[in-house]
Parts: sequence; C-alpha cells; structure tokens
Amino acid sequence: MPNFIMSYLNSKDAITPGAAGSQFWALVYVFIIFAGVSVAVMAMNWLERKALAHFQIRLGPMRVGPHGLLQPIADAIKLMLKEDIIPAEADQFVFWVAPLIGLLAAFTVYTVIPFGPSQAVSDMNIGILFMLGVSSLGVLGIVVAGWASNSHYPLIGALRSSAQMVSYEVAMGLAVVSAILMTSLNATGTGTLSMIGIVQAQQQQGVWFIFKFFPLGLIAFGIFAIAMIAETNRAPFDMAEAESELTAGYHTEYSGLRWSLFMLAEYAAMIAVSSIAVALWLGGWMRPFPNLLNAPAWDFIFSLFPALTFFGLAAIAIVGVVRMPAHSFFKIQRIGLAAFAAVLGFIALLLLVIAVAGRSADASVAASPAAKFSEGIDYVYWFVFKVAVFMYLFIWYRATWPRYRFDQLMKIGWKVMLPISLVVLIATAIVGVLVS
Amino acid sequence: MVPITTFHYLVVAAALFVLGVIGVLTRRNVVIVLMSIELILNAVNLNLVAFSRMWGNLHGQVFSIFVTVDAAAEAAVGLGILIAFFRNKETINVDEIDLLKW
Amino acid sequence: MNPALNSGLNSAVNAGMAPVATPWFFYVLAGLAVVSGLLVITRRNAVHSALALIVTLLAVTGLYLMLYAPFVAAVQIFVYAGGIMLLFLFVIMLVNIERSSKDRQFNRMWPVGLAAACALLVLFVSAFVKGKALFPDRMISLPESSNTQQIAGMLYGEAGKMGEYTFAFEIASLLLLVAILGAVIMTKKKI
Amino acid sequence: MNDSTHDASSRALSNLDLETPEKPYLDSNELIINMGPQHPATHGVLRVILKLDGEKVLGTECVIGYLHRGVEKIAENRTYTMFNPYVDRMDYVAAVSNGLGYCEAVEKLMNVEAPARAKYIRVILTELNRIASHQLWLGTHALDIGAMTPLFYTFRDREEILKIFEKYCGARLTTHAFRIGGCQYETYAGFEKEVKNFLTFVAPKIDEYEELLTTNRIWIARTKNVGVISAADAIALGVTGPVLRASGVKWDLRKAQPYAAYSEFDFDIPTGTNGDTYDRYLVRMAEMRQSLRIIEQAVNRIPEGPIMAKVPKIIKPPVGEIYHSIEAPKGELGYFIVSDGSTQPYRLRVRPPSFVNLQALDTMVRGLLVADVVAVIGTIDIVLGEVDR
Repeated sequence: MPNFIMSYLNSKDAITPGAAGSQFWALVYVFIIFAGVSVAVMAMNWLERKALAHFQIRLGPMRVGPHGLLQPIADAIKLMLKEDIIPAEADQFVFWVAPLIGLLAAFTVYTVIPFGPSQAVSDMNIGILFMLGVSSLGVLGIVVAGWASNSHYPLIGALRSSAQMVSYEVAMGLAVVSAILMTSLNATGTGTLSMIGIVQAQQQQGVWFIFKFFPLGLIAFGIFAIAMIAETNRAPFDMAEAESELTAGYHTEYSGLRWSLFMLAEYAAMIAVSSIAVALWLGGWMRPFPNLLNAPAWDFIFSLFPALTFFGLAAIAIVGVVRMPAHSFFKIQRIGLAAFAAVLGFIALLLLVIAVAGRSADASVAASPAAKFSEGIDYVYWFVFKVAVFMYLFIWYRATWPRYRFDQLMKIGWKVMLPISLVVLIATAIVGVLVS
Repeated sequence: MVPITTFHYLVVAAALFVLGVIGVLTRRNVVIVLMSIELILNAVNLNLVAFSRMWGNLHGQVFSIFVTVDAAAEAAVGLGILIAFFRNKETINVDEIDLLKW
Repeated sequence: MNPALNSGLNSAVNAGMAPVATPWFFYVLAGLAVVSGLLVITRRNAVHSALALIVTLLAVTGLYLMLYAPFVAAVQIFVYAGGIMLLFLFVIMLVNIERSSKDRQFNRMWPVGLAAACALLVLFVSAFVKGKALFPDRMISLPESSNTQQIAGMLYGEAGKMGEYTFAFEIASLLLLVAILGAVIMTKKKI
Repeated sequence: MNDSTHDASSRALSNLDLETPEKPYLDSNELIINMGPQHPATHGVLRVILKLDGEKVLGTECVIGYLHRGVEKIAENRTYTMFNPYVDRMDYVAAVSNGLGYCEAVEKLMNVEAPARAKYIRVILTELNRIASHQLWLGTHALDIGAMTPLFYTFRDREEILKIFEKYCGARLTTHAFRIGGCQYETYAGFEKEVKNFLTFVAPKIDEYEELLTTNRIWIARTKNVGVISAADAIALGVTGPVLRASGVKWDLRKAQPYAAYSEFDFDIPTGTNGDTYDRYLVRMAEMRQSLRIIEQAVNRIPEGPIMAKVPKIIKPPVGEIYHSIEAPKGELGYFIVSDGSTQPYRLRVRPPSFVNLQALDTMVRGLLVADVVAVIGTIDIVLGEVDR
C-alpha cells in the first residue's frame, strides 16, 4: 500500500484527515460525505412523502418500486430529463448560478460536521463559526434566485427569506454562544470553537449541554431548534416558498434540474443545521450515558444498536413482503422488497459481526483495526440517529402547523427569541462564573 | 517555485486597493461605489493580516477585525443614506447627488 | 499561550498544515480576487458586481486561511459575505437598477480618476521596488489552534486583566450602535 | 423591477381607489402584483390585482369572469325542467342547495307545494350538503393558511356524504337531486340508517378538526383580527351567510323566512362578535354541528307519503315574477324569475352569495399583508363557478 494511504490509517491518535494533513483521506471523506448526504436527501425525500402521507391518511408513493421505494430515483431522473427553462426576461447568468450558490454553501458545511472524534473531514479551529458563516451564505442563493427570475413572486420570496434569515441568525448565534460558553467550564477555563472540541467538552463534563445548568441549556437549545427551522425555510416558517401565497416563492420560475438543486440544497441544509444542534447540545457522536454505564458490557450492548436497527428495518420490510396482496401484479414488487429486506439483513449481520469482533472483552483486540472500525460505526450511528430524530421532527412540524405570517415571524424573532437568548447567554455566563 | 512571502500578499492587496480606488473615483452608481470601498477595506485587511504574520503577533489581526466593524457600520449607514436619497430623487448616481439639502 | 491546548493535536497541526499552503493555492486565490475585483468595478449590473465582490471576499478569506488567521477568516465569511453583502443585495433589489444599468456607467471625470489611481499604483510600485528590502522575507508561524483565544485575550482581556484593545472594542460596539440607529432613522418612513 | 409588463393591468387599476389613510412615501416601492387567475390560493380562476407597499396591501381589484358561462342567458333558452341541472354547475360544492332554491322558486311561481316527505328529504340532503361545503371550505382554508393536514381529514369525511348522494341520485357532485314539485327519487332502502350512521360518524370528526385548529397558537395568530368587517359594513355591502353572522348579525333565512320544512326544526343560529376570520371559522364549525341537529330531527320524523306534487308534464308558470331565496352554505342564494307564460323563463337572475360576499374583500384586506389576502379569500368561501356563473 502506498504510504499516503497507510500513514493516516496507522496513525496512533484519533485525528481527522484534515488535521493530519492527509489530502487523500480528506478527499475520500469528502466523497463519502457527499454520497452519503445525497443518499440521505433521497431517503429523506421518500420518508417525508411517506410520513406526511400517513399523517394525512394517504398512502403516499406506492407505484414506483415496493411502497414507492424507488420514487426518489424516478423523480431525480424525471427532473434531470425535464426541459431546462430560463425565462426570457431573466438574468441568464445569475439565474444559472443561483442554485449552485445554495448547493455549495449547504455542502461546504459538511467539512466540519463531527460524525466522530476522527470521523470528520477536518477539525477546524473555528468550526462552529465556519459552519454558521457558510450556512448563512446559502441565503445568497435564494436572494439572487429571486432577483434573477425578474418576476414579482420570486422577488417577494427572496426579500422575505433574506430578512427572515438575517433576523433568526442573531438569535441562533446567541444560542450557539451560550453553548460555547459552557465548553469553557473546565480546568483551564478556555473554551473551544471546534466542533469536535465542543462534543469532547460535553464528554469531559459528563453532561449533554441540553441538560447543563437546567433549564438554561434547554432554553438555548429550544431557541436554536426554532431558529433552525426558520433558517432552513421549513414549515411553519416557510415564508419564502409559501405555496398558497407566493405560488412557490423564490423558485417559482425554476424547473427541472435547477429546481432539484434547490431542493437538494434545502434538505442538505436541514441535515447540516440538525447536525449543529446535535453536536452542540445533544452530545454529538456519544451514545447515551457514556460516563454512567461505562462498563465494557454496556459498551458491547450499545455497540449492538446499529445492527439491531438494521434488523428492525429488515423486519419491517419482511412484514411488508408478507402483507403484500397475493396477486400476480405484485410479484415483482414482492421480489424487490424481499431483496431489499435481504440487503438490510445482510448489512445488519455485517454490523453484528463487526461489533462482536471489535468489542470483545479481550484486551488484545482493543487496539485492532476491527475495534477502531467498530467504534467508528458506533459514533456515526449515534450521530446519524440523533440527526434523524430532527429530520422526523421537521416532517412532523410540517404536517401539524399552519404557517406564520411574515410580520409575526419577525416579531417572534426580534421581540421574543432575541431577548430570551440574550438573557440565557448572560445567565449562563453568570452561573458559569459562580460554578467555577 | 518561489515561496510565498509577505511581499506577494502586499502586491495582491495593492492591486485590490487600486481597483477599489478606481471604482470609487470613476463609477456613477452609488452601490458600486460603496462596494469599491469594501474592496479597499479588504485590501487593507489583507495587508494587516499579512503583516501580522510577518511580525508574528496578532495585533494586525485584531486591527483587521476593527476594520471589519467599521466596514459593517459604513455599509449600514451608507446604504441607509442611499435608500433615503433614492426615495427623494429616484436616482442612485453620485454625480446627481449634488445638493447638500433637499 | 495555553499549554493544555497544545496536547496531542497541535504537533500534528503544525506538521501537517504546511503542505496545504502551497504557492498554487496562493496564485489561484490571488488571481480570483483580482479578476473578480476588476469585475466589481466594471459590471453594468449592480447584482453582478455584488456577486463578483462575494467571490473576491471568499478568495481573500482563503488568503487569510493561508496566513493562519482562521478567526479573521471566519469573521470575513460571517460578517462580510453573509451580512454586508446580503445588505447590498437587499438594497439593490429595493432601488430600481433597471434604469441605472442602462445609464452611463462612468462619471465625466473618469480620466482624472483613472489618472489619480494610476498615480497611486505607481506610488505603490515604487514603494515596493524601493522598499522590498525593508520587508523581511520571513513568515513567522503563528499557532493556529490558539488563534481565537489569543485574539479574545487581546479584545476582552485575560485572567482578570483588561486586554490591550478592550476599550477600543467597546468603542467599536458603540460605533455599531450609532450606525444601527443612523441606518434605521435614515430608512424609516415614519419614526 | 420591470413594471412595463403590467401596463395591461393599468386599465383595471384606474378605478382602483388608492386613497389610503397613509399616503405611500415612495412610489417606486409600490408593487403591483397579479394574484391569479392561476394561483393556488384563489380557489379557481379569480384574479386579484394587488397594489402593495412592501407587503402591505394598499388596494385590491378583483377581476372576475374567467369562468363565465352565461348561465342566466342559458336559462332563457331552456325550459324550466331543462334548466334545472344547470344550476348545479354554479356552486358545484353545494349543488343540492342550488337545486333546492331553483325548484322552490319555480314551485312558488306555479303555486305548487312539494309534499311533506319531499320537503324532509330536501332538508336532509341540503343540510348534508351544507356540511360537505363547510368541510371543503375548512380544508382549503386551512391549506391556504399553511396547515396541510385538515384538508385530507375533511375530504375523508366529505366522502361519506358524497356516498349518500351517490346512492340517492347517482351523482356525487352535481347531483340534480330535486325536481320541480318535489323529488324524483324515493329514498333508497336503508337511507335513514346510513344518514344516522353518518351523524354518529362525523360528530367526533368535527371535534378532530377543531382539535387541530381552534386552540392552535399559529392558527389564532393568523386568523384573529384578520379581515375584520363590522356588522354595519357587512350589511351595507350585502354580505350574507356565515360572513355576516360572524359580524354579530343574527340573520339566517332558515329562521327569518322559513322555506322547505325548516320551520319544524329546532336549531340555533351561531353568531360571532368580532367579524374576523377566526369568528367566521368558529361560526362555520358551529353551523356544521347545527346541521347535524337538523338532520337528526329530520331523519327521526321523516313522514311517509308521496314525494312529488301534482305538476303538469310541461311546466308553464303563469305570467308573473318571483324572487325566492334560501340560505345556501355560503349565504343568501336568490332566484328572480320573470315568466311570460311560456315554457321558458323570460328572464332569470341569480343572486349568488359568493359574488356578493366577494365585494367585501377589498374592505377586509386594506392595510393587511399579502398572506392575509390569502386567508381572507379563503374565509369568504367563494366558489368561482358561482361568482362568474
């Protein structure tokens, strides 16, 4: 094996490829994350349609593949094959570049998302600032798209979303600062802005920041959780694309591939902000109770969770196979779903083998690649699990709530969220000084 | 390849600075004039950060943060004036803004 | 400098960061900054100018990162690209640029302005040529991992002491407050 | 922005009253946008030209007629019997009410009265249709305000009503359920039982809708004090139906000028106090419950007997004119018929509730935001088929 591949793998410390200066592995991670996020967006698309449909006593996609599992792929193909329309009066270049801005901003953020202590592209010293800054660039894409369309509804949508994002960024930033303040409650008294450092601070202090200084951490988290819905333009704050008011808001004039880029950016941004929330308040990659239940036996039990999850998914798929009507029309679908269940079961078995091999009590195993790999899977699993909960919440909100009006949204942002986040920030600082 | 030294950064900063000055002195559109000023401030910031690297202390970086603060204040007030002016005269050309009092 | 922060990671950072900052990065970023800076001052359409300026700002951010100034880079992205440029775009949308982009783009005194700028350029060039010896060719490696803490120490003070720039920093916040009020008063229709 | 594209609408804007209390400071900030005729929230092909200052509405101008089919003119060229199905196509979500109004108007002109059993069947179907109409209104109105889910709940339950219609007369939407002089069809076997089942089925469902919306903070924020119209204004504009009652006027033609068999039933007229969108919502929800009460009484007491009065094969009303109005789900639905003694009406004029209520839109939305325009269009509950006829 060439040295530039093995040197990173053999390194003793658990560090990110970016920090190790290993461009090759950084690139590999980037590709893995890019592919993973794209797949996650597709899955999210399917899940949103399915979950929303079941909230609304419908079935959702059922035709393309068993239970519509292939629907996102069909949609992607359809969108790619659609005619690419640029309105004659639009600003051609800006119209062309606008979706790319949003997409780039949404995907650049992923370089610092800590899927694990070494499972990130880079551990930036200014990680959280970088994340907030870059994700705030995404709004430029929306604004520019609204302007370039040269049409009234997109323009109003763009103005709305820029005002909305700027307002909610303030409360969001203050909530983040109160979490960062909590990282400084250690022996040295210095905090950190690095995403990995923030999670490690939670590990050292033995508490997720959501429960720290109860209820201060919880309130800060709540503010962030509200602001992040507004930041990603999701219901009930989906002012910028309010369908019933502005037809489709900033992407009214977009179609085909360009439109799908906007969707991709929106979902990628949703996952990104959820990751920030998870890393800052919900203990990032840590499994539940890493400090309380720290016996090797508990380690082993928790390391079975990824396998169990996949077994569960496979079981659901098998139930789907069994319950499928016994008509010849469904034959192919049934075979497909059975194959899908088999794939899930295989992945589960693989995970089980890795967990058992990596987490045996034998001390000699502890430093082996299997142990490292198994740990890595655990970290990524718990991180993704927590993010998935947020994704489900996004869908749930959308199914439940009506939409706020624009002035009410601004009022909440400036007159409720901002003062509360300021008070929480000051209170966190005072309590932190008193405690230390 | 020549290693990159402070001098290289200074050349880039000088180029940006001159571009900004040209923009301020020749353009009519106030928005672009304001943007040119941002260009100038960025050139200054780049100089400051490069010098900070050269001397090995952080004063330059701190100073560049102050410059950024100034840029934000300038942009806010400048654009505010621009909007107020546009309301009254419906123009954003600097050479038509020649009355001290409206 | 805090010794606790240098544990483990720091050695790897200093060892590993060097190859990333190759001259190629510098030339690409510098070229991007200058070309898009040129676009800023030559485009008819203000939105195009603004987009070009965003590219310039991001390129300069890259240069900051090459200079091991991550905090300044973050501030640049956050404040400039995310905040100020959004403000610019917002204002451009509010004012009618349709007409002004069809107008004459340069004022009548543009030859004078250009001459003055060229004089400035000549000044710069001569200063650089004459004074090149004055600039030491050294690049002192700043500890990147504690950059933010050190800047914070200078701005807010450390260990109970006032920082060097604490007072100036407070004044700067006052400046921002005044600017906010000014902007609001200027743009509000009825106060 | 490029305003030259809106030259076409400047003619329509010339009669747009722009004398607003606060004179806009900056003309160039004014935006004229065209909402519709193809817009998801205009409930069909209504076109509203909005003059905006930022997002604030300075004035509106409704442009209607995109669905005009000349129903009134068609009436002059059809016999009375032939015209009967046409009225279903006006307010297609409350087709039964339209038919009832028309049949009763012609009956009144001919001095015929439908038999008691027919009257009861008419009441049951009309009230079922009122519930269906309100359900559809609720779903679309909630969707306009951004709540997606109630739409599907209401459509699920509306389906049960449509099933009853289908079983009774073979059609679900444009039912053509009644004939001049009574009803064409006898109720099918098990009609009463199915209607009673429906009553027990739908009452908890209405609670379910209310659970989602009535105490929802966002729903209240979006509807309270939005689109307020005072009782005086409402009366002056000729507004009727739930919109009028939400302003506090207790005016319901079922009580005020009882028709069909309504005088025999016991029910309340729900009214609001503020005349805002939230009150209109509450009034309609209460009305659904009152309709359930009426249906229950009617089903329990439905008399036996003939369902058709003695009406000649060829309907030739005597020379004269008649105005008869009923309380349709959306307000007062009136038919004015002038007969010259022939088999066809000399002139037939419909007073559609949606059309008259739509006039109040401008009064309601002045000074509100774009999002409120959507909410107010929804709360007026218009059906463009009826507005344009």
